[in-house]
Amino acid sequence: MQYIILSILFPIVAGLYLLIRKESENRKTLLLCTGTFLIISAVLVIMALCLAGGGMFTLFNLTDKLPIIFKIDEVSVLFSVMTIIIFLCAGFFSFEYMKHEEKEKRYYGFYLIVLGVLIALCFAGNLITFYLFFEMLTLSSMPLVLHNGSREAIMAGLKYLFYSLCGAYMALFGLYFVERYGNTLTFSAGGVISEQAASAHGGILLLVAFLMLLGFGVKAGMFPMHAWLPAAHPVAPAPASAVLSAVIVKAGVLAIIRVVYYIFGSSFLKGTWVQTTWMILILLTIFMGSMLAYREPVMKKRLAYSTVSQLSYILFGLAVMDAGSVTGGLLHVLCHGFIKAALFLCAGAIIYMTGKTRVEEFRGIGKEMPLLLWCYTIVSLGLIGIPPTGGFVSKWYLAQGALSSGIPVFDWLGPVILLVSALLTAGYLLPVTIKGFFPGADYDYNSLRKKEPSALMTIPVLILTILSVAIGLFPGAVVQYLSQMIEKII
Amino acid sequence: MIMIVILLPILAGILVPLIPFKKRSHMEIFLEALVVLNSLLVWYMLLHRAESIFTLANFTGNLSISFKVDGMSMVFAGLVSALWPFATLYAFEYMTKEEHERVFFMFYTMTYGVTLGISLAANLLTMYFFYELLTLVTVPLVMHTLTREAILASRKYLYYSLGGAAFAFIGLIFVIIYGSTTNFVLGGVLDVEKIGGRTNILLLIYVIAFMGFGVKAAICPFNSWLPDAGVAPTPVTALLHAVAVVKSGAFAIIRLTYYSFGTDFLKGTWAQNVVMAITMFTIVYGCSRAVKETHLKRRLAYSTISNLSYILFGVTIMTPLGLIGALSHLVFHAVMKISSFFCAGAIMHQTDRHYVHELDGLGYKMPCVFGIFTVSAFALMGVPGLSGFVSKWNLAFAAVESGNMLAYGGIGCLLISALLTAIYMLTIVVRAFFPGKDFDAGTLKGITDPNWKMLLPLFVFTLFIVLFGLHSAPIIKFFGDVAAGIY
Amino acid sequence: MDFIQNFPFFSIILSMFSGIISSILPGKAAKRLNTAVIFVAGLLSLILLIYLIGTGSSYTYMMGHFPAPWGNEIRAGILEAGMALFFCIIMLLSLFGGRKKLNEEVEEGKHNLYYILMDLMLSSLLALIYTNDLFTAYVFVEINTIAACGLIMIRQNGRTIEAAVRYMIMSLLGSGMLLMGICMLYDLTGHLLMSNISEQVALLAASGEYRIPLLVTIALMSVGLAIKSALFPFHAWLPDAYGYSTVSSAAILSSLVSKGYIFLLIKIIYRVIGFEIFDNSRIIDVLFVFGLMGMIFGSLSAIKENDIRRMIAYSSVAQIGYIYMGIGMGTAAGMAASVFHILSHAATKSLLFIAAIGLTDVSGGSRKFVDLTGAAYRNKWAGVAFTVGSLSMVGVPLFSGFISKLLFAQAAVQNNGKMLPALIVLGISTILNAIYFMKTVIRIYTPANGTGSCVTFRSMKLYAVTLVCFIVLNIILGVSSQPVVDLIEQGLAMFS
Amino acid sequence: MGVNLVANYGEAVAMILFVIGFMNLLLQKNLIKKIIGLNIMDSAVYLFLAEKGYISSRTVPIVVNGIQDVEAYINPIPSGLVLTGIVVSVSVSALMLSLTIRLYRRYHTLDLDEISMRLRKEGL
Repeated sequence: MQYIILSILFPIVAGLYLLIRKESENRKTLLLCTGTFLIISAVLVIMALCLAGGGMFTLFNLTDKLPIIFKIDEVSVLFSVMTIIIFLCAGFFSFEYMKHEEKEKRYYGFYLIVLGVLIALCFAGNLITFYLFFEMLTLSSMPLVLHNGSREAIMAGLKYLFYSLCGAYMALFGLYFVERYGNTLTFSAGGVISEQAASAHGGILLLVAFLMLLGFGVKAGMFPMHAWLPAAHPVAPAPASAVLSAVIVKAGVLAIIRVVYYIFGSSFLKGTWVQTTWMILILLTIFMGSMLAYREPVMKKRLAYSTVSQLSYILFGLAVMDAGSVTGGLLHVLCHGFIKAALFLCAGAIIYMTGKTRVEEFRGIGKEMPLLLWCYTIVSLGLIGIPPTGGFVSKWYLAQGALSSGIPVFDWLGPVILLVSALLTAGYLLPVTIKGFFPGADYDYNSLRKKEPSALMTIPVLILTILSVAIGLFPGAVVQYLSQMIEKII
Repeated sequence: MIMIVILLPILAGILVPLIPFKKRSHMEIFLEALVVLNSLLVWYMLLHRAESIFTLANFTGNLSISFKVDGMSMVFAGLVSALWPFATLYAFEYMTKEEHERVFFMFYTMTYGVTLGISLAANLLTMYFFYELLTLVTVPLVMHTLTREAILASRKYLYYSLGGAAFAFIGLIFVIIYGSTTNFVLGGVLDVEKIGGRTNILLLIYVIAFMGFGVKAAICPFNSWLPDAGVAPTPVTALLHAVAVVKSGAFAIIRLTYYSFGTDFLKGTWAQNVVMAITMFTIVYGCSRAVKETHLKRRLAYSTISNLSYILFGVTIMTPLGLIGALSHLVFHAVMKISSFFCAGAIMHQTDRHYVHELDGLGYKMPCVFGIFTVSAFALMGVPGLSGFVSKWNLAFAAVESGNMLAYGGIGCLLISALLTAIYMLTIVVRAFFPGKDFDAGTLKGITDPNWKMLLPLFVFTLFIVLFGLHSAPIIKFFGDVAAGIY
Repeated sequence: MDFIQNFPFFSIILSMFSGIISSILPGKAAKRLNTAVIFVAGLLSLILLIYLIGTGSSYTYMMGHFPAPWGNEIRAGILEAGMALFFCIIMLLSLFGGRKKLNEEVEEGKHNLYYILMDLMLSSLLALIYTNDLFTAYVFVEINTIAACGLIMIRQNGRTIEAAVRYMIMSLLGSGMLLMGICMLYDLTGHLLMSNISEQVALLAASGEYRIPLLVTIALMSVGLAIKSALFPFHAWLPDAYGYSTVSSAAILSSLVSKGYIFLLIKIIYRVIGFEIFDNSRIIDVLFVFGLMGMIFGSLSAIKENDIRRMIAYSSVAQIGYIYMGIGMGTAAGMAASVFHILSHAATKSLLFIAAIGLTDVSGGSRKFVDLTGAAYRNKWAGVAFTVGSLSMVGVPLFSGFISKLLFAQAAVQNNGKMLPALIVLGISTILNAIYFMKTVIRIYTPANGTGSCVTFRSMKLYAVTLVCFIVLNIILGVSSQPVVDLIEQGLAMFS
Repeated sequence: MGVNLVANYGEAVAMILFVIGFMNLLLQKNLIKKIIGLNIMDSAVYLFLAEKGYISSRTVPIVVNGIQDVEAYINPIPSGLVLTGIVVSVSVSALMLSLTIRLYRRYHTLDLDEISMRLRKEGL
């Protein structure tokens, strides 16, 4: 278990060290330490996963009733692996990308801290621990958002901050009641709400559950309080936004998984008004997200909107509370993580090389940087859900789960909306490819110069692309792994 | 013993202008030594406390000026005596910029004794007596700068406090008449057959008295004196208007509710709902005003207003758990708010900047101060791992436990205000650390952290904040014993 | 019969004769005589008080050995003796405090007149306190009025004369009603001695005849005395009278004269009409309501006032309101509270007047608040004294005002019907007091950039000593009030 | 009721006079008229007393030719009271008049309200 502590503390401490150390002139050393730190923490996490085992482990007690507990289960594994991979890729990408930004030291410092906090979130063993690191995540990731210090960036940062805090406090409200009526705060598959509590205080508990969903949903960009996401992601530096919209928002998803399946338990929520309302919100989000993305000219904003809708795919899977759909949802966590990271990195690379941000400027970009655009195309196909990419598999499970769930109306409405938004996804992602590869007749090829970005940038993108495809080709292992866990929770 | 600890500071204070000190440092040493000594005495007394009631003088009939050390007094006296030496140390440094500090320190030290008097009072009359006295000795501190608004502020402060006391006085009378004894007893002293059919009148009186004492605790609508009183020098604003004075208001209300009227009598009545509703409103109101406010100290003052109502909210839950919550927030908020106020004071002292929008980029010039400020901000927001979270947790827990629908609403108010707290505190932090692109650091030439006299208290308080936040079990247990009447 | 029992008579006659003698004495001598007389009177009443506490019962004393119902009687109990003593003390102190001012304000030739009036005042007060005969009471009321009028207008200016006239008119109305009441009472009962009357009245009330005339009588007498003691609606004359006469007059008027009438009223209530009968009549409620209104409106007009002396004057309207509220509660506790408040208010109010004069002197003689800025630094003693007075008025513990507030409130709680109004008004009026007194205190402690002569202790020994005495008196009343309250209760018990 | 009034017409008249005097003293602007009112009031009281004191078919209690029994005389006390009262009222009226003269010398008017008006103007 010391591994767990190490894997959490090391990145944080390293980050703090970066923050407080002198502003050194030569970038090399800075990058060197950062890189080593990243790798070391990755290694630590892997060790933790391998060696720590499933045991629970109490760090200390906040008050006599509130222990800080860590424990590793399948969900933690899933999320932590994804986190660490994406952080590595984005990290190395940013070594190149951050050249044209200031205050790198601060950036890397918070980058590492966020990593540590995320790992802690994955390993958190009870609600209070989770909440603790959830708040920390918000606070430590804000500097990434307002990194470039422009007025709008700061505003976006504050917006992000206050939305997330608002969500966190909603969740806290629920936390109090769970602490009162639940047997324990420790995550345990199938929920902690005892029978008589459920029967005695059903009403208030449902209300509370809904509030918690809403609250954590804020981080996952769910409908009523998604507005921060399109504001915050684009203004951040590209790698940061990659991390934000690939991993950090997943913290919200993780939270919801924990709440639904490990605190309240699907049996308690299934078929209640909570589930229904929640689904309505989700479907709204999906549709609206893709719609807005479709109408958005600026590339990164467009991707941000797409994140909004894609996350709700996942949430939909969770909300249906059917084995298949949940599998789909969790799969989509992975796919979307890799894909969205890759997309943002591509966008970042383009901006870095050409300084173009709006989609209509991307004409002929495929000629300038073909490799990059190929990656882009492949992952977009994945996001749309065209076989054999990962997106196809996950959506397949989602739709199939929804159909088999037997919830009135939603069992068909869900898939329909998924399809529609898939079309929209195609609509907002592919034009880049088309414009990029087929600039049209009037494009003068004389001015064309190869602008393929350096290896530091391309390799991470490649890795992510390959991963996303790999999931699509060989989903079996993952599905296998997930299913055994889903056994427990449903 | 009790008399010593109360009178020593008062006498010392009176002596200050009389003794012809050669140098300022002599006075500092004299005062600091005295205050520390007194604090030590207080702690000694609390740890080896005598059960007996010590009676000083008799007013008419069965009314007497008498003192006793019980659980509540242990909490409050302990808190005050722990904070005072640091605050004094801080004051020495801060007051270098102000004039006629002799007078200032005179009253400043006297206040210490009076506050102890409040906390050690054994019956309502004694407490009332010191309560009035507190108002009088603190007024000169408020009007210290003698500017026009200082005068106006102190007048307002005076009217509000004396007026409040006048209504609290009515409650006092009723407790005297209908109580079986005038001394504080946990669970109330009201004599049922004496009351007879007059329950409603007594409830009304309770509400009136609550409001009366509530004036010092700055409940809405009697809160407007507190922000105005911010014109006083920062040590005063920090120690008195974040701890001593306002907390004694809250303390008095606790005495009134738990030790005089008794929760059994009040619980579940309309009176409880009324007062609880008031506190809930104040919680939200204070925060929202704080968000609108741009003057740093006034903003903190508004935040004090809402936090005080946290305490009162805990009180109005009227269960032992509620009392625990109230006590923990009483102590923790004291530490958090005093440290944030001292940060504000340090900023003013070093830079003469009073408004939030003037603070851009200061975070890099005064890292210690702003680091500490950030910590206290997080604590006030209730980030887990810091003391604020613990007290809020206890409050909310009590509210849930009580099963009172209004109290559930109260939790909502707590969280809303937590969000607002985040807004008004973090905007400052963000400004200080992320001034934005178009900001030139040239305007901040020569601004540095203050010297150790100011920093030491700050660090100590921060230490406390984190300590309580991470390991609060023993102190909460102690509060539990107090609420259970073990002490 | 003991020799000591003659003391009341001695003190009255002594002061009266000294007045007569003073008319042929020069100012200085008159002053000395007067001081001596007051001192002696005080001494006598002190001895009497001790004696009475010893015997523990009151006695009546026949003038010229005519037995009742023909003769004229004096009656002395603990309360009377105590009052007499207290009045003497206050009068002495007020005179000392105001002496310097008097010499400035009143031309040399009139000094002996002033002291004559003072002697007469003393004698009439003592008579009011001691007498057992209603008609004698009336006569001395008139003497008292005349003396007071003289005291007001001894300082010659338009205001004082006008004030004197107004005062005269008001009190004549009052005394007219009182006289009428007395006559009707005489008509009903055929007696003038209080003790005999009360027996008769008790019989009447028991038999139930002459109910209305009795009621009218009570009304006439109590309203008449209320008018004379400036109860709220009848206070128009008061601010000028107190505000512009020379300071010791103001102090004595506010703290003694009106109190003398109130004491007479209390006496009539207990010894003539009988407490129960009075309690059952409507009049008591009227007094109560007027008292409450006085508490509020007096303070309000005090807040509006911009002249420190007038402000204090208005505040005494409020204080008299307190007293009548206590009387109006119709409980023994309320009555005791009122009597105590008579004492504490007398002590405090004269202190305030004298302190105020000290403050105005160092502010170039102006009484406007603007000019008073920082006066407390120029005249430290006066500043401290004024602060003490104000705190006592506001009712801060340690000072006498707090005790009377406490007693009033306790009394109020015992009376169901009048509890809430009394308590609420008590609270409000406290706030109002706080507003105008604290405003002044802050004002005088606000350093003024302007000049203004600082007075030294040497230049005002007598004055400072007087102030100290007053403060001590105040604090004694505030801290160890229990014995006083006990005495009052015993005295009231002796009445009936 | 009416019968009583007729029977005790003296008292009734006294009362009426008293009220008249009282009202004059209270409401008249002119000082002299006030004083007259005052005197009316007092005399009303004396009338009342005298009326009470007098018992028909009895003589004043002054010994002329040998003392007859008590039945022959009226009660002397009311008369005594009347005398005392008169003395008092005389002195009071004298005082009032002197005050009035002073005021008149200063302000050349007898209207009290006007005098107060002037005083305010002087701001004294």
